[in-house]
Amino acid sequence: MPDSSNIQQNTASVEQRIDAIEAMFEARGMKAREAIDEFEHTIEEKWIPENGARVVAKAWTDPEFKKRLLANGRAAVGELGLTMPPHHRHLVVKENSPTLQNVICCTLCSCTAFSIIGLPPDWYKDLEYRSRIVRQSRTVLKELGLDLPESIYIRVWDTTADTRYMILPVQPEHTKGWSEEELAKIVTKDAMIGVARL
Amino acid sequence: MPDSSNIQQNTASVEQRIDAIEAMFEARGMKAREAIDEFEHTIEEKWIPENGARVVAKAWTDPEFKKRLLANGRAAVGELGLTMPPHHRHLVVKENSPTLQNVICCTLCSCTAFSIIGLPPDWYKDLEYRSRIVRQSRTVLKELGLDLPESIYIRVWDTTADTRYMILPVQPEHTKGWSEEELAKIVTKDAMIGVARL
Amino acid sequence: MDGVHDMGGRQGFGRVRHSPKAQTFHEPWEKRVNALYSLAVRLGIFNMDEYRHAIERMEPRHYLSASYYERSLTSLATLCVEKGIFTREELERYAQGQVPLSLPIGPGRANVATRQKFKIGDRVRVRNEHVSGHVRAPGYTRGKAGVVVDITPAYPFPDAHAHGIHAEDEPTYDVRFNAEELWPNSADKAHVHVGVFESYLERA
Amino acid sequence: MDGVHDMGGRQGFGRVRHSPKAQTFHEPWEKRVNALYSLAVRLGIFNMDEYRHAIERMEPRHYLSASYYERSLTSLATLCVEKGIFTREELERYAQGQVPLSLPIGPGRANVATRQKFKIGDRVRVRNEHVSGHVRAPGYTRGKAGVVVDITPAYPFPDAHAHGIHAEDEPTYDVRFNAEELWPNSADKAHVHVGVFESYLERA
Repeated sequence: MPDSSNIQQNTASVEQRIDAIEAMFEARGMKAREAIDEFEHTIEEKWIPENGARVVAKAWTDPEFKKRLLANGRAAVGELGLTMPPHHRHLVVKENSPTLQNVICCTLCSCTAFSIIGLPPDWYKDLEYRSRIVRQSRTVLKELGLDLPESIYIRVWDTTADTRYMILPVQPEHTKGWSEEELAKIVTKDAMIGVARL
Repeated sequence: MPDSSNIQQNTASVEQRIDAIEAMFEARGMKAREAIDEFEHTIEEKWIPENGARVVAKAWTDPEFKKRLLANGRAAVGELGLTMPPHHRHLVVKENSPTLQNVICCTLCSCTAFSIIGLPPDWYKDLEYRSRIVRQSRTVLKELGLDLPESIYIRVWDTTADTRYMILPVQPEHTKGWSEEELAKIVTKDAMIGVARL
Repeated sequence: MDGVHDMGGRQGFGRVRHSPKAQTFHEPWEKRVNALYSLAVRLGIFNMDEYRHAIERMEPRHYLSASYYERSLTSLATLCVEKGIFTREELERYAQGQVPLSLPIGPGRANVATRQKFKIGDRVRVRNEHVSGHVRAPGYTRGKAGVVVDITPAYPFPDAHAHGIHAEDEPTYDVRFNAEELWPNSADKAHVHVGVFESYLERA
Repeated sequence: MDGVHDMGGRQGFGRVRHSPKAQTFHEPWEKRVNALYSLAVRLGIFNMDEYRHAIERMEPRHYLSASYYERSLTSLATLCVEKGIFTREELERYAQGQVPLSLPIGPGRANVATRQKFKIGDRVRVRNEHVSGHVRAPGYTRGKAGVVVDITPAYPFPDAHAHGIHAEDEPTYDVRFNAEELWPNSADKAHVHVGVFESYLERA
């Protein structure tokens, strides 16, 4: 009996397992199919990084909005019609500067402000990112293509409570004067996680 | 790509892997087959718990030997013709008493005095024993069938250097006066690891 | 608990598989897992702390070998069995095979009675304690000192909330640590900020 | 290194599979693995510290899912490739498939220049340090104080010996810790004794 014997030969596949749960939920009148359809609609239409991009673009062009956003993120994104689930009681927005790079992670699971910046990418939830970003921040950012000069200081935010975080990137010099709509197009999910600069 | 993607579909089986190493060793004149035959002979004939049982029986019946055993285990077992590999520079023997239970483990790998007490059993090398015995000693011993009264204190020896350990169990009252040969028959590997009393 | 899920600072992992076009989901079943555990939370079958702790309770080998969504799935299945929505037997009959579940839950704890309020600028230390149930202080902060730089609104205390114990709300403090103090001589220079519940902290 | 191999005190594992008639080997190939890594050590291809560290360098998911002898096998294969006995390509050709190897080795370190001698009865503390290479102080002893109860003969310093760095012999001290101090409020009462190399210790 090898160590790995806990994984049985006749284990149901992940598809069989979720099929079973879906069927049992349906049998109990818990409207599983409806919830799945609604979820698929929500992630395609509502929980999209374009939300966060709009927030960033507005903060770049409206100094008063930016002040409100940094003071109370949840209330400020509400001005743009964006909402968060009830258990995300607070949205904290951290602003990058020419000498500061903020980056977010969750070492214990993989929490994110998904209704604002979109659901997290696969790598964000991987054990590699969770284990290494807090301890080897500069090294990992470099591996991800963000080779920061020593003059840029790094702050890592390990978001282990239900407060959610997003990063406000530095506006690129050449985009000064662009419209909000044009600016929103250049804002990426990676930049709002803090693993890329624009 | 799931997290477990590092385990490839076309990975060679463990048998294929060791076949390959054996064949390449042979091709280089490294006498792999001979080493395997010799090893199989050694573990069946030489590295057997009967060695340690003889040591224990002698210590129970010869107080002067016991003194030498507790002072310098390696030299004392040498008196019985028992040897240890060169990198096992020292054998430490810890004596149990009516109020003390010693137990050995290796949390970092699974080192043992295998030439004296025999190669370690499967469970000794498992992650369960390695993780839990140092922190939940009394609980784990109970799960292994050794339900110690509170009056017996526990010492766990985490043998993370190349010094090797064995436990000298308490001689059962009813065996007083038995011959060394008879006594040796009741000494188990578990008792010399310290997870059983006799 | 000092489980394998407590990943921060653990060594031995390779490069992050990053691409600018990275996806969230790779297989259709993953979306169904996400949808149905969200549904279960909305229906009040379990809360997010119970959900996270049930992932942590996965057999450690299973935790590490499973994908993110298999972990979610295992938590969902485990909690539905534990809460009596269906039995393990029914689940396995429907699934036509064995379904690995998380290991049994142990005792939790209530909010720490001796907890104190802190203010921005206070120097604090994460208590040197080992909580066997659910806990949201990463292991790498244990016993380490930092500075309170912000205070965020109160949440239910997760150590209680994950175990069905009455959980009072308490603030989380945004505590700033130096990476070099967290991992002397073996970390990149940076500040690491962690949202730490009041019960986990003492004055440094 | 703070790897998954550092098991002492980690929670989440289930019961020990114990039986009085437990075997060492379950499959014939396991004996061949044991025989051939022992042969490689006798031939001077690698030493036991290199062997242990190559196991620790296994990809963490592979480490946890592999059996004991698959870990031995992976170390043997990795070191033979790293030492130039055969190439990975040749190995995989012979094996007719891919062979998972351990991740690359990082830098080691020499004996600590400032190490001190201790005597029986001295109160000592395991230095609060994080060594990224091979190290034989279990993580649970880091920063913890205990008492020297015995001194055992000198061995090559493993942090150097596993990395091909000149390793001076140094004593190991048998240090007695209280389980309740190692894991406050969450350990069974006991003494835990660890053989600690001199370089890992400072006066408490």
